[in-house]
Amino acid sequence: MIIAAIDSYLEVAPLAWRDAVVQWCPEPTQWLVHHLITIVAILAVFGTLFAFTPLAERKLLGRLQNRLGPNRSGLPWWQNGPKLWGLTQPFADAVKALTKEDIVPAAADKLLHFLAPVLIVAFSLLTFAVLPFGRHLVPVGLDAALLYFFAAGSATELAIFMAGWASRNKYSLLAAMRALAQVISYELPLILSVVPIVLIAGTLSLQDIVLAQGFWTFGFLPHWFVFTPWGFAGFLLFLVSALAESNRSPFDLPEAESELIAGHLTEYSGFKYALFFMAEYFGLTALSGLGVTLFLGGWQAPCAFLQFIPSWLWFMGKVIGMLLLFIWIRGTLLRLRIDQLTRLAWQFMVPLTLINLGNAAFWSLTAGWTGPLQLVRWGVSLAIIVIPFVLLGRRLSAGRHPRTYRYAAS
Amino acid sequence: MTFALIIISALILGCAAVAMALRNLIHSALLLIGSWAGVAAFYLWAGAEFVAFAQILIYIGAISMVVLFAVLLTRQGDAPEPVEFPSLSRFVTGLIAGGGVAGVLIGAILGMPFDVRTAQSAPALSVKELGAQLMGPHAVSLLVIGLLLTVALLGAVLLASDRRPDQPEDTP
Amino acid sequence: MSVSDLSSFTPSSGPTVRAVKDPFHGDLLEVSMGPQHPSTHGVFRMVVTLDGEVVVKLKPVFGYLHRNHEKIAENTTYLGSMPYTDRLDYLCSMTTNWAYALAVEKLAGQAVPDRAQYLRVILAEMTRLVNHSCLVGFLFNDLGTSFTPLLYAFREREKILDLFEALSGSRMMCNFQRFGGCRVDPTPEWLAAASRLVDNYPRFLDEYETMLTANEIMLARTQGIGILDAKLAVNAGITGPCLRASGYNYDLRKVDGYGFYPRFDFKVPLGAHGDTYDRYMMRILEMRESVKILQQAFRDLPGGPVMDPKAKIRGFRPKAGEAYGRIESPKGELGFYLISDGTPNPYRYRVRPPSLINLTLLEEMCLGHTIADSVVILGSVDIVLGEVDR
Amino acid sequence: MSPLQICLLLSSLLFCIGLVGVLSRGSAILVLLGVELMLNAANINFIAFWRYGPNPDAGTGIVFVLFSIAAAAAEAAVGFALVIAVYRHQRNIRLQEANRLKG
Repeated sequence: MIIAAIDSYLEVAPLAWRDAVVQWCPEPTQWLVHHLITIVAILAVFGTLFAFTPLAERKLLGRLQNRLGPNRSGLPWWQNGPKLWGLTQPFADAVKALTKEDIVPAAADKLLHFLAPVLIVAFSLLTFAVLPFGRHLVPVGLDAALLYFFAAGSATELAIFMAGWASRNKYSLLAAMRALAQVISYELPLILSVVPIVLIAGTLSLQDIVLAQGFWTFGFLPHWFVFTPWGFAGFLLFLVSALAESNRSPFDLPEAESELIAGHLTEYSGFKYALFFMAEYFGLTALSGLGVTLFLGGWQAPCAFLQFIPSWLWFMGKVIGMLLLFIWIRGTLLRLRIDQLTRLAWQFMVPLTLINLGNAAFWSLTAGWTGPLQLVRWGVSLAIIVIPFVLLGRRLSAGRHPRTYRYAAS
Repeated sequence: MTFALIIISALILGCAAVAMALRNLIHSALLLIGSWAGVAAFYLWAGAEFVAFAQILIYIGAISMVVLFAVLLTRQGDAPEPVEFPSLSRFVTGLIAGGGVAGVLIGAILGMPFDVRTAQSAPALSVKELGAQLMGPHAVSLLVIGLLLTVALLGAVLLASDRRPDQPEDTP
Repeated sequence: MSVSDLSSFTPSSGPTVRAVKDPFHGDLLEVSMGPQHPSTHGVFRMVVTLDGEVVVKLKPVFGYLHRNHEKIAENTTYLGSMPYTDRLDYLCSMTTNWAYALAVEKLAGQAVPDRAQYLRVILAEMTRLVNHSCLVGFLFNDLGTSFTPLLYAFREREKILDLFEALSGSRMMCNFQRFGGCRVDPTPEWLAAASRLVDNYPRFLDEYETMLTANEIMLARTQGIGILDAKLAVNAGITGPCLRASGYNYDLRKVDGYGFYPRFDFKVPLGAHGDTYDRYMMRILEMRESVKILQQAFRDLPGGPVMDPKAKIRGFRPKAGEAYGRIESPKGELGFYLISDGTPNPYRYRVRPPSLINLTLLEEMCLGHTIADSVVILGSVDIVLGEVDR
Repeated sequence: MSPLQICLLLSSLLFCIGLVGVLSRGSAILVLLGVELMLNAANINFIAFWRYGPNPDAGTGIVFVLFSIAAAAAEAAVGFALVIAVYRHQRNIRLQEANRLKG
């Protein structure tokens, strides 16, 4: 009983606080305050998360690379005080970004050069509006939330193109072309990889999709979509497409620093650069949130008895886990070439996502199979996705293998 | 409500008109994207959420990318269109034709008494109902559209690829 | 393949022919990569002409780091230019020292004690480990990893550089070889530490190869990219791992047998395709062979002095004459050509830098590949701008 | 003026702007963009009549607009592929010069 009471309070605490503040306001402004508080809360929570994600990235990359990462920044008014493991680094970075000179090239298209970072941050923030952060925390409960998410997210590549073209820099222009080619290639598998979810859950509303994953077998085996053959394949396909959509390694071609210096960011400095940086992490967080919502059960606890932890904590925990996964991938993998990138999309990702859609259809048709038939269902579903994966993968890597070498005779 | 509609209309028409008058193709394309976003806002205003998101997804997410890609591939990004006398006469002709059509349409709209529904709130149509509509009475149209899209995609790929039989591709 | 196979070879009329045949001529994009570019390994510039992303013309531009090394050496004593040779290939000062010392010793007819010869082999092979570790690390950076393989390689490099510092007083500018031997004798502790390090080195190589050699993206990015034809490479004077990756067996340690190399049992790995992947694998395999050489050297290291007691340090004036001393440096054939007129300064001092000569076929390797590949190909050629520009 | 009339005015003006663009511009890309504008104008009409028409719950207007958007996507794909093909052929995209069927 006590646990249930704590649960219910923590669960609705954010809403209760918001309602308290709204009650306190005069009648005509209440709807405005109501929405403003939601917006400010999203900005505050994800702004803080954004501040610490690059720090986590640098720390984790440091650990992956036998070094420490940032650990020097302490409190500015305490000269020999504790270093706090570098936790104040984000604030030092923010001050630096704000005080740096903003350089705009003379030949640049000034208006577009200015608009690009503003647009990219705006659009990447818009995507947060529909994510269900908790059992009761849905900023905008749209009927077509999934469609909205992709609609809002699709405009970020436009901003990248604007940045690259407006800079009047050849590297930036090449980056703009790459960004366009990349988004044309990966928008399709990204959307197709989540269509099976829509098929199975029968809804475009993200909250309903989370609710559809909300039961446990024996109290500890969650019914998350990732634990089905088509769901697992869809999750991997989604992960790869999400990496490509958010321009992260190994798909960071528009800003490939060893080839194009910084790509579309070459001519940006100071706070505008920081805005791009911010948008990249916002986009990454939003896509993580979507992945968690669609495949990893959203705010659902993994076991029935762990439900006493508030749902929004589960959501944040899963999002942070996804972010750490993205960082790990960045610290490990090499970058693809642009033609390999598009070939991967069209010859591998798109066919696999379509096959996976058929797989989900099979899964939905065989929902009534129980007992030993359940095993058959799993086997067939696994075969439907694994066999094309192996065949397509073999075709994609045809003729390439590690070599053995001969030695000179003498 | 009407005030919001007027603002949205001004956005759509302003962006479209300036885009059609500009010389720089990239600026034109970007302004048209603004206009398409305005149309999406109009759909939202009218209560057609699904269509609004589809409009953004298709127009801003896909068609605009294709447009910009075409502009860059045909090297029109920096070269303004040259002004020639024939194009000026064409411009006048186009303006007269467009103005005439506009005059006729506006006159007709203003002179016609429309039987307007009194309810001000938008009719609610959930995604599920829309899906039922699509798969029910309009299933054949849906199939035809799917076929059209497939054929169009294949045709576009064939048109845009420059692989001629006598000239082997030399890019890796 | 041997030298006799090359008689039928006629040099091509120049690699830029393909750029002219290009149907899009006039719509090409010229990009100047460098001298301030993150991936040109120093102040180096590639003027790349692109059709889309494909390189149709590439012009290497260098000389930004020119320091007049050869002229300065002609105006200073023989020993006085030894520290300058450190700055040629600043990753491998031990081998540049040795090449110069070898040339002077040939000129003066100077003998070198056994212990010093062994020590030179030890230091040269450790330098090869340093150089090749750096190279594969930087190659992966060019391939787009976020520094992880580079820092793993640097971890091993730092251990060797620490040993160099303990021995010579400097991590990179060692200035260690002298005409007739080496400057100081290593302590038994140093030798034990170095031996331990070498014994542990294969573990690092295994770790590295497990992570990266069979990586699918690595294979896709390097196999079949930047193919260098063996005949063309020989005609252009390419040496070192780049040449051997094309399948041509030419290693000065075997060909000249300078120093005490004939006493060591090691093999020369050869590539078959001459692409970027082969050039990468040559480095890995050579490091494994270097470890073998080092283990034999530590086992057999004789006692005795490290410096010929009869060697003349002050007032060193070799007889009039000329000499060419060359070694297999980690990057290829590093040679010093000296003419003496009997004065304390060389009359003519000339360096044959492998980095510069290996760079000459960069365009040939890059044509038809994308701009991303050109960066990787440059990384696989292994240049140091201090040596290219001198 | 009723909202429906404003919507219709908007759509007719948008249609005419597209028409002027199609008739007066020489660049193939702008002509295609003008056609897209005209399609959008038609879609606005569909939505307006759905919203204020006699039978709003049928949703036929919305379905029509969805089909129209899909057709627009197909048109854009083929149209811009044509533009690129024309550019390959004559090195520019001025429509006055694209008067040969064979080359």
